[in-house]
Amino acid sequence: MAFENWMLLSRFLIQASLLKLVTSKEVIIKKRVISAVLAAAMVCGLLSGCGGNGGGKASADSDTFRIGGIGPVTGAAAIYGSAVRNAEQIAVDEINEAGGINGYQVSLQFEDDEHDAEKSVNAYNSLKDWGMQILAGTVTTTPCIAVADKTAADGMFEITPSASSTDVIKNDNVFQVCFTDPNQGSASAKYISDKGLGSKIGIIYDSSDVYSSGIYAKFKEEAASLGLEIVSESAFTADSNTDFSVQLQDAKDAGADLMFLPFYYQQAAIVLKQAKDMGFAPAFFGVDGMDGILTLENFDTSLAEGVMLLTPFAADASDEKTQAFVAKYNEKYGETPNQFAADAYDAIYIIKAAIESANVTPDMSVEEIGTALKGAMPSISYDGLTGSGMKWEATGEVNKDPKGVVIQNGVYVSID
Amino acid sequence: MKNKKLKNKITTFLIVIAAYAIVEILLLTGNMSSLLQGLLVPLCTYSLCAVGLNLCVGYLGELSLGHAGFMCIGAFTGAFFSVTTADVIQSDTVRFLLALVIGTACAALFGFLIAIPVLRLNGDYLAIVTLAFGEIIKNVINVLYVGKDSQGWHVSINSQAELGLEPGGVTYINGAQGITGTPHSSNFTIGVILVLIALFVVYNLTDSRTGRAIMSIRDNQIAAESVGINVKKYKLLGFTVSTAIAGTAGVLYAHNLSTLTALPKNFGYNMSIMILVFVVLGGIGNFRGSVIAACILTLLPELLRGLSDYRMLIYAVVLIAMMLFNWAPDAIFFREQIVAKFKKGGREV
Amino acid sequence: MSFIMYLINGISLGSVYAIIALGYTMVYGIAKMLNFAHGDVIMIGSYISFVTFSQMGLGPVPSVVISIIVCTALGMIIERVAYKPLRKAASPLAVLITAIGVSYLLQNIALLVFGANPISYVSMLDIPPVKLAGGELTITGITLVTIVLCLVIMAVLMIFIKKTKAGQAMLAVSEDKDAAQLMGVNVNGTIALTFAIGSGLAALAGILLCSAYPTLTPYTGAMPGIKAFTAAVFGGIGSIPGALVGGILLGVIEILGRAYISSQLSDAIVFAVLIIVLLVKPTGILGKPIFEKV
Amino acid sequence: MALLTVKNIGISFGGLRAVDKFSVEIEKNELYGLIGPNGAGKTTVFNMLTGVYKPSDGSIMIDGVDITGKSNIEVNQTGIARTFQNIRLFKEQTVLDNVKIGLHNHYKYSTIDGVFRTPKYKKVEREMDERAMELLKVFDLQDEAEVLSANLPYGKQRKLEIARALATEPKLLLLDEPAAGMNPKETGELMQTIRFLRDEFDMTILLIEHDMKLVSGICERLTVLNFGEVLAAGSTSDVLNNPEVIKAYIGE
Repeated sequence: MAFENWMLLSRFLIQASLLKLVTSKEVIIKKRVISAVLAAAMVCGLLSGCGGNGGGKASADSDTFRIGGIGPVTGAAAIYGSAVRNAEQIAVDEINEAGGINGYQVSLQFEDDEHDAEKSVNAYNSLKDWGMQILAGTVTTTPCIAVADKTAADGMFEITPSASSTDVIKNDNVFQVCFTDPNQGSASAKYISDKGLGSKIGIIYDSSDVYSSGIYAKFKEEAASLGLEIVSESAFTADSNTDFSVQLQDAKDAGADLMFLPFYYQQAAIVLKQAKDMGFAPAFFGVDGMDGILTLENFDTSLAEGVMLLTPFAADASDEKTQAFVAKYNEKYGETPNQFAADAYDAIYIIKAAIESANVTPDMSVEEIGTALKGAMPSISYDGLTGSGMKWEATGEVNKDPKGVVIQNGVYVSID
Repeated sequence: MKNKKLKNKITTFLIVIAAYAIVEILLLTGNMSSLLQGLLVPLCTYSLCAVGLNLCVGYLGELSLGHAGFMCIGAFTGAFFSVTTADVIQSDTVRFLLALVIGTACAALFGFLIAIPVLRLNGDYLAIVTLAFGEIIKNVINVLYVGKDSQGWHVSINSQAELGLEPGGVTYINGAQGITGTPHSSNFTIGVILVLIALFVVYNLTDSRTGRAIMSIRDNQIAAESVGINVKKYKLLGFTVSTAIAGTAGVLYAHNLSTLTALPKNFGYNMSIMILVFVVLGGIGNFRGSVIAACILTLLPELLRGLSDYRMLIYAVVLIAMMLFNWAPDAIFFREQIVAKFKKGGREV
Repeated sequence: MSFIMYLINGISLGSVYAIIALGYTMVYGIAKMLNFAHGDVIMIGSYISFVTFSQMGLGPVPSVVISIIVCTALGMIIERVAYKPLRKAASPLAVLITAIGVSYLLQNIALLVFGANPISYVSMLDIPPVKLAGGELTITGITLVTIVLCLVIMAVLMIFIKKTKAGQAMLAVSEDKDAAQLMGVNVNGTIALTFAIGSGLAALAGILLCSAYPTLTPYTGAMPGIKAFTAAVFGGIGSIPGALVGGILLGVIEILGRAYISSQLSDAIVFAVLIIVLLVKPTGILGKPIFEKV
Repeated sequence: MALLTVKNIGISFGGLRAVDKFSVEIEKNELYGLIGPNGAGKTTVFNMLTGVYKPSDGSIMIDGVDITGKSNIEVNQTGIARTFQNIRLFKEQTVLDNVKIGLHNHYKYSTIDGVFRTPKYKKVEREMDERAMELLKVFDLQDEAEVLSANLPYGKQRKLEIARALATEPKLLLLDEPAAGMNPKETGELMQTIRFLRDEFDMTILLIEHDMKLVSGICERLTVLNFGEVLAAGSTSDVLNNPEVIKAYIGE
């Protein structure tokens, strides 16, 4: 595979530079025809070369399930995609070691989408050429919506570990491992209200991010109906996500006693530090994106003391499953897995459960597999890292209970 | 000269048409990979953008780092039109054509309005202001909410809740989520036709009275004024046409994906710069080069997928190497020597 | 009271921009190029200091010195390999595009070496925050250090340019490269020196940036880089005091805009102010007017 | 009435009075010279006449139209064309296209005509080509019509600049050091061409020149500028024999 691509690339570059050579000013007048011919030859060679590659699809082994993954492994969102890629690989390796799914081996191919819808579709097409039968992706919401459109057209079964918008599951072939954003927003509001965690709530959210603004919108709506008072709400964007002094000052001035932070832990770490620096100490309440803060390299965990979050996964949970996974991940990649990794790990096992339940085999067509798995999903129940007894609606939405945890002495402790 | 320009133009058209024919044959015979099939429309999109920007950089002589912003306007207005009229206009083709017209016109309008004050600036200052405009457009679209219910249209630049839609109301532009559910109307044939139209326009425009006036401003503004060229008018015209083409590309882009958001990746300054890379690599003022460079640089990272983690690293190295090879005076000298050798060798044989 | 707090925060953010902008403005002034890779040199500087200070356990001084040395060397290598061959290219855009290539390259090298996971950067200096007005106002230690350091660097740079031979050579090259060459100034050497100084400053800027806003990823440098570049243009690119004025103003406008106008639209506000300033004063606040002889 | 009437124009740059109380009247079909030592303000006068600079006081009338403070574009459209001391050609375009840009305001078709190649486009382009070639023939540049103007030798670049200025159909032609950098043979040819323009094109010409042979050879009247002020004016022979002028030129 890699070798073929190298060959293709070198051919491509040679042709490109030849073309450039021929179009250089000096010879342009005389050699125009040659340039045209070369260009045509280049296009032709390139396209047919790739076409040959695509032909490989037919030769998919009939004793292997081909699962594809898509997510950003380069670019600003690389952290999420690489976590998913690593965890999916662990799950697939485990399954294969244990004898595969119904005796069939599983192979995994993961493609980069740079957190861009267009690149994500490219990644999807590239995986199709590879012979993907099931998609465990994509990692981020916007690309996932674009890809979900394609999987629906191809009838492919898709399960996304972490794309949480409700638009993702508009088509009936897509299922989520994570909570939907509105779900998290309302669960958070209910949790805060039920436990009486705060009376004056301040919110900071990322207005340029679908995940964050989705949770925020629902939280606000739910808070109003529950009678929670929101005293301060302010936003930031992906282009200015390093300084939160204004937002915190605003909340401080408004006398907020609980800050709701529906965004990811990299920013949350800065928020906590800046809050401490300015002597602002309300209760902090996060969502599943906050998970990972304790394992952020070099992070002073004392800053997170007392922070509460709703998360389906905690890397330092004491159950055997989590501990085994964390140990394995740590050993293989030298990092502690975050919630994305856990979702992805679960996604592979959910696929396994669905395949076993529907009794599909690798020699079936993509569409047959898709239909069978789609039908099987509502009937399965799965105990994983991110929830026990997980069940799915036919719409693709997951039912699982969020766990409320509070950080004490650098570890998660269940609130309940 | 006349003849040379004409030949140049026809060659470019022939190359595009030949490429189209080859692709169609490969498609018909089922010899094309899914990856490439998926890339066909993006190739047209970026070719269009590059052609549009080349008009601005190569002929008007003004550096714009905000063309992704105009692409963004075209994309959002076009997609907005399509999703709002999905029920009204039944024919997919008619709707898409109208969306193209609207997206192009809106991008041109914004280009025109922005150009009026901004084209007074020179060089790098103009570049930074266009960059700023692109970022403003992206930022504003990210907080823009537009919805409709029985009461009519609602607009907010704060939150979806602020729209105050009745139950049953539809949110068309949903802030950071942008527009979802844009019909998939773009296809390769339309893309190629648009590229051909854009090429037709820019080639003919640059080889006409108007084009000469535009180029005279680039070559020497004071001299252009001294022979009575209305500098302001032609700067505006050149810039507006350039942004209109970017808008067209935006509409094509929006109708190729079911989701449209204004992220730094697709409509931020990075994309503007990427388009500029196509233009510079393909040759400033060389439309054919723009199309070829746009295709090469869009395909390159996709073909490098086999390299996995090293993909973008190699891409960066190739980009630097290509720039040095194409532009460094030493490299050009070296290349010319080789070409001369070839020619000499050819004659002896 | 909150207004004063916002102002202080704005100045703090602005002084980080200013220090990054110094690198942009020097390189622009002398080599007439937008060094898009500057932000990424900053990121590399932060990683180096993270490795030396937090991982290898060196003291603050050696780790700062090492990261300055590494960045200086990096800046000079980039200049030599990627920019110098293009200095006489037919279009000034060629080197701009190459700079973008270098930017991608540095980001992806960092991605491969350090991984995509963010790192929480621990400040080297543990200065307690200063409390004013009975604890109502808090100024963090790093804010004070940044502002002071920014002023010191600027003063040193201005003295360097005014009083030393190399500084005068820089001025000459920035005015007219060819004339400077005729006068016996080593143009190549001067440009290399400028890149060295700019990149050395980038290391410092990176350390300060990450100390104030402590998350470090391979993409940390990109956005502050662009904003600092905006700041440099704002103040009048090529002018060293302009970088300071532009940086501080940009920081203050960003913070005040976020506080009093809209937190969602703070980027748009910053860029809108930039556009207005440039329309009123086309070469920035402290920029020299361009005058073309007819 | 004089074709060009300039009354007491002046301008300052940063407190320095570059030109003060400059007046001149040029009759139709006259060949007029503006001379003076380096830095006397001759080009500044040209720049004020053509609207590049706005004079701070005084007035400029061409053919009865007041053009004081008008932009250089309007000035050209009213009837003054010029060449530049440091040649300003459209370097990336051919010799022919340089002249055709000069014809811009006299041979018109719309942008739409241009893009869609309408019959009007073809007709007007043909006429422009013919007219441009006629002008090039005057300067013996017809064989270089398709050459990139940057590739012309220096002397021919100067000629092309004049051709381009003529293409705008001016009433008054301003030539800023047309013979600079030319050898005596070329200067001789240039003198003939300038006379030819005056006679055949019925042109009025104001020129700045240092080459005294050219000045005394073709100019009918002269104005001498020194330190921004008019030192002397009158018929060529009178002015050149004026002791003050000789003093200004030779120095003490």
